[in-house]
Amino acid sequence: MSKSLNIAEAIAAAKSAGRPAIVAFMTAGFPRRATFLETLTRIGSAADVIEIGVPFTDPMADGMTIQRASEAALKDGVTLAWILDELRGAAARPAAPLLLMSYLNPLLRFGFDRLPAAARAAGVSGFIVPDLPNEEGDEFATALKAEGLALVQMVTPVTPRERLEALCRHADGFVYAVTMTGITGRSVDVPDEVLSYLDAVRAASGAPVCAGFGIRNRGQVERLAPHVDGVIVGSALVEVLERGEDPAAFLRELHL
Amino acid sequence: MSKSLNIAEAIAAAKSAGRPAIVAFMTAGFPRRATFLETLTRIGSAADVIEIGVPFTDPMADGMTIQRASEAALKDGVTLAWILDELRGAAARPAAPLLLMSYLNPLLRFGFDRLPAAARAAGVSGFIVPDLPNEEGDEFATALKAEGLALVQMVTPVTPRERLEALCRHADGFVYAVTMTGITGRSVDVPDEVLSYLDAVRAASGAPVCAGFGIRNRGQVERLAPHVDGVIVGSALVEVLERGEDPAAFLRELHL
Amino acid sequence: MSAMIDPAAAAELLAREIRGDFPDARGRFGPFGGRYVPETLIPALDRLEAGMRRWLKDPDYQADLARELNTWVGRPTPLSHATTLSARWGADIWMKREDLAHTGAHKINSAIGQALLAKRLGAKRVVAETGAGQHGVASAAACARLGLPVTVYMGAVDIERQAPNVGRMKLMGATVKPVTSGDQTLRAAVDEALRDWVSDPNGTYYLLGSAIGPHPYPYLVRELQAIIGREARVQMQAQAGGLPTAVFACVGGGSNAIGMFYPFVADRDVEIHGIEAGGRGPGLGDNAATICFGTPGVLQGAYSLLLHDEHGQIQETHSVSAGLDYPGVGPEHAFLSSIGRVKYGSIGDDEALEALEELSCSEGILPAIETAHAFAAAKRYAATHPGARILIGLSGRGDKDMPTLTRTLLKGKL
Amino acid sequence: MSAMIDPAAAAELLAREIRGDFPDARGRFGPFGGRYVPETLIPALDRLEAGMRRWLKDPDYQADLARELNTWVGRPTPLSHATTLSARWGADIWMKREDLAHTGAHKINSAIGQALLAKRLGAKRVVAETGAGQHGVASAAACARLGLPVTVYMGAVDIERQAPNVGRMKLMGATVKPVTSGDQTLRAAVDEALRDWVSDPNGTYYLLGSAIGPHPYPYLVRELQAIIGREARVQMQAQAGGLPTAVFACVGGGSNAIGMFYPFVADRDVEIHGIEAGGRGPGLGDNAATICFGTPGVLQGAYSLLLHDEHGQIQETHSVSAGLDYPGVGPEHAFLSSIGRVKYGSIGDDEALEALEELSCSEGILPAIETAHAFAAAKRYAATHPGARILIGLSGRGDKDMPTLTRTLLKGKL
Ligand SMILES: Cc1ncc(COP(=O)(O)O)c(C=O)c1O
Ligand SMILES: Cc1ncc(COP(=O)(O)O)c(C=O)c1O
Repeated sequence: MSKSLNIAEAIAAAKSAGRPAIVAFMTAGFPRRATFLETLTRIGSAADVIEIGVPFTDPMADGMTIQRASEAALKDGVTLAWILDELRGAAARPAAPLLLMSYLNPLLRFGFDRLPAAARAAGVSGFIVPDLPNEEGDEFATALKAEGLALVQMVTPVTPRERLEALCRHADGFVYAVTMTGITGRSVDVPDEVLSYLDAVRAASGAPVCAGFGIRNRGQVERLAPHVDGVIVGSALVEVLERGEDPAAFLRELHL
Repeated sequence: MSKSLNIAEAIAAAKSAGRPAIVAFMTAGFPRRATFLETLTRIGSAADVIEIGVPFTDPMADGMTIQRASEAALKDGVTLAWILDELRGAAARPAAPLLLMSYLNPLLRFGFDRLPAAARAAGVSGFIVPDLPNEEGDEFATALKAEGLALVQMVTPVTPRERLEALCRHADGFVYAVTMTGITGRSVDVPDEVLSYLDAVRAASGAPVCAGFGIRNRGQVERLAPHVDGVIVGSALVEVLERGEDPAAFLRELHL
Repeated sequence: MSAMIDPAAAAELLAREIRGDFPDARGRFGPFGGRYVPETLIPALDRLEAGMRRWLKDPDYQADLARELNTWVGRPTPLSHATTLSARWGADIWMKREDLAHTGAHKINSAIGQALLAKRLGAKRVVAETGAGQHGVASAAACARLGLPVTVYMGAVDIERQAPNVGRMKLMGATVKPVTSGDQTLRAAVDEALRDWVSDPNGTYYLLGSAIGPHPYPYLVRELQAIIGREARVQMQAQAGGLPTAVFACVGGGSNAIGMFYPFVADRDVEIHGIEAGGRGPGLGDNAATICFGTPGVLQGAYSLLLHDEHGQIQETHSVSAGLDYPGVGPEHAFLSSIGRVKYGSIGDDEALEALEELSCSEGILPAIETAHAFAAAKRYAATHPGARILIGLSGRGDKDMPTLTRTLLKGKL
Repeated sequence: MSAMIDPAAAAELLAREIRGDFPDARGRFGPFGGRYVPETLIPALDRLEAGMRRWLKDPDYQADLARELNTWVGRPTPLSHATTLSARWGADIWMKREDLAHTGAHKINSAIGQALLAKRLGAKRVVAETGAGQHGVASAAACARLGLPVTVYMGAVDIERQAPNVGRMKLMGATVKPVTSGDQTLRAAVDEALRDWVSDPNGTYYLLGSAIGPHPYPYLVRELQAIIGREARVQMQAQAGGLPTAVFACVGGGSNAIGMFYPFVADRDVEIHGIEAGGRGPGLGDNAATICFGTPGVLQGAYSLLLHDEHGQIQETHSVSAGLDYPGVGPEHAFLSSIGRVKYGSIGDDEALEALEELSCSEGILPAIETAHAFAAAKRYAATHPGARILIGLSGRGDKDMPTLTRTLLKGKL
């Protein structure tokens, strides 16, 4: 089966349970490299989909929290190859589908020829690449498709209507609907126009729609729930890890 | 009698005694304002002519020694008016003729109209003004002449022959033959060409010729003696005063 | 050095470059370039590209630009004959004097051109990054001139080594934001500027300082900097009696170099040399000589050559010159290198500083340390090409470098 | 202010000034000027004067000078319209951009001209004084360019407040000698340079930096700086549509001002304003506004106006700008003031700094603090002369002033 279908299924399963799916972001190897798989398992116990961030030296779309986590992981020697090795060799992996979230250069350097197979072997269902817009993504998307992996598309509130529709039409896995312009990590109070933007995304998309950037609390999830299929929780979860708190407890709070 | 004649006479008197005249330079009010007249008297006991330096903020022809003395005197409140007052009121003045050595600006500011009479009243025989070349000196020279005072002319080793002859022709009091290019205070070892230059000055001049700049010791005076009518001792004497030594003893060393 | 492509393909690509085919519709120079940015920026880049195509050749914009360049920037900048250096090096040395441009470097050519564009595009504010501070000062000046508020991101390390420029920017009303993340130099400043831009892509104009970044920046910056080479080409013919044997310019991101080179690309007899920062040596992390030692990859919006490790992590670089201290390079340079039209070489810290001193003492011109790299390379070239007619891009003046020069060349002499 | 002479005599003197009668054969502008130096220097000044008359109009010298000015200094400097200031001040403001001249101020015009002369006069070495360091840097650059060794005297106080310029001079191979005597600023530096020159009047050329000193310096410097006003006059007619209502320039020794003013002296409808350093206020010692507050006297070779006490002792002056911090002024300015052709006024430290900031933020040009005095005065003038067409001499850039600006305007902002 195509791994990318896993994702839509996982989101659908949450929906059947009457709640938006929780897509949880963690930086690989943060807070410690040694506890990567353990952290993954704990998050997996309360998330419907997991985004594993591949650390990068120049995370231009990320705010301070994820920059810090990324830097720490790099210092700890976390690399894409190591992440894939760990996942492949893991005694058990969470049931939740895994996505790798990475800037393009580490993927390029790994090699588009080798990467999809290696990712699939590691149990990865797809990729999110913030600096790979649709125009530049063909080669990678094609390579992924050959292994049944998804390349998740992002859309934003400033994406013009026509473009948004075109992007949603080709969506794979889910549509990552960025809730605001800006970088990760800043809280948003979800104004009405964001809700109507999300409605438009959903109308255009065959795939499920998950809203991300700035999601931190149950109130936001409640407000977003009627308009999306899932929510993506990133910086807030990384901060939980940073403080040494229980990520699963935090995520369960967001289950409506 | 013209005071300017005093000067030539004093130099002639030394000559009759078979030695070059000693023209001694002191900064007025140095080392202390309170002992101005006393210092003057002590120097007068061993000098044939005395140059009294009027301190100035910008002594551009002077080296460090006289700059320092000038600065100290200024700080002590020494002014041209004060010098003239002191001299006029002095219970006794040295027999040696007195010259005021001053940059032009303090004289200008005092006023060419008042200065010659005030100087004469203070027993001054003439002026040396290092920044007043012949071309600019007419007005002052005329004013001085009216009171019978000399404006001593300087010549230098770089003064062209024709100019030197013209300057010497109009010399008043004596000709101040600078022995070197440069500022006061540096020692010179009197090379042969300086001697022939001095001979040329003497040949051109009706007035006596005194050599100055860099004269510090008896050896120099001996070497110069056949070529000049007098020697001017400046920085070396100021240094003697600075060290608190006896200026008269130092000057008497220079009597051949 | 990246592998070269085969001669026939290279000749064909050069012919297309000369025809003006690049960047192509996808923003590429051969394989290099493109637009690798978050989706949020795509509409902004589309608008920028459309605005640029609308305005760049517009007579009104052109008139405004020409007026600012001629009466405010001080163009044309002179071409000086380096009389003493010519005698010392045994060649005929000419210098294109961007150091005399307002604010002291070529950066102002692009800054005022982009600021005029930003105004026409209705921008409410401008952001810029800066390494040596020259682009920050140029942006601050251009924005002050046009009444646009500007925020300049500058790495904390660069703030330290180019302190005078920080004060200059502030006096011209710019907000200077120190960047303490990443390598705290130019690369981190670009990242921060991009983050700022992503936060307000509609109201903000990103005034990029070199021929780097996503399409259309490499093209836009080249078009605005090409005045250097166009003027120099005419001046060489008028003053030196003909085109140069060889042209030299230093390459950081590559804006002064592409501005100088582009008008000479079609002159196939003119050798072109781009000079990178050799730093302490060839080891990864010891230099910023991207074309000499880098491999292809994507950084800050473009596919080009990069200094990165085997995991695709960007390498921290080293150069005594803040303006060259960058692990990427403009995609058009990567392209020109790949087709062999431009030769790229590198000069180390010490040799650059020596050249700086030689130029200062010989011609009474204190160049930027960046610029000095090009002079050092030209000196080497002259040694093996006696009598050559050499044109060097004097990209900026060295006043901004006094803190660094005080610690190096002037150590113990002040 | 020195007493004015009667209108008929003034008109006659002005007519003679316009005819070019001044300086006269005795080196005087009316009563001002002359040659008050030790006898040792008289032959050197005679040689300088003869050499100057031999060479200044010589086609060969003129060609050399024109080449250096055009291709090395960057002349003509532009005339910029100050669009924002014009709107803010309600007048039509134009700026003559000497800040764009090589080394950053008008000083280079005279330095390269004199260095070319020194070469022809067979000088073995050059001495120069400097206040703000601009003339020192210009002299270092010109001498490096022509291969002449140069020693620059600079007051210890100025070395402190214009530190970046000291490094620049040294990098260009100049010997910088700190002057710790006297007031340790420009005046003391002139004294020391004169002492040096007296020591070797044959082999040494004294490259004086302002329109001061003994004849023929005020004339020589005016002739070399008058290119500022000649260019500006033509540029005003071409760009502004006519001659200015009023011209402003700052006056230290007065070289940039006389260079700007002289070509406008015959244009009797053009008001001319020289702006001195008002410092902390009108008290003796609190400013350097020589024409505003001085009286006649002799300093450093010329009869002119001076700031001195009732005993003729030169006053220590104060100004936030090192380049204006001088108790004398060029004799031609004293003359132009006495006949009423030029009005002299003063601007205090704080107002000058405010103007510096206003110009920086409004036009993206950071001027020298010296220059800012002229802008502040022009602003005042505009307030009472709405719509006036004002030409301001932008004598230099403010990079050199960063240490002072860091302590003042930028205090707490860096
Ligand atoms: C004087 C000068 N030259 C060169 C550079 C390098 O930039 P680029 O390669 O874009 O010309 C800089 C950058 O700050 C600079 O200031
Ligand atoms: C920029 C600038 N303007 C003006 C002056 C004042 O000199 P002058 O009055 O001779 O023009 C100086 C002196 O250093 C200066 O640097």
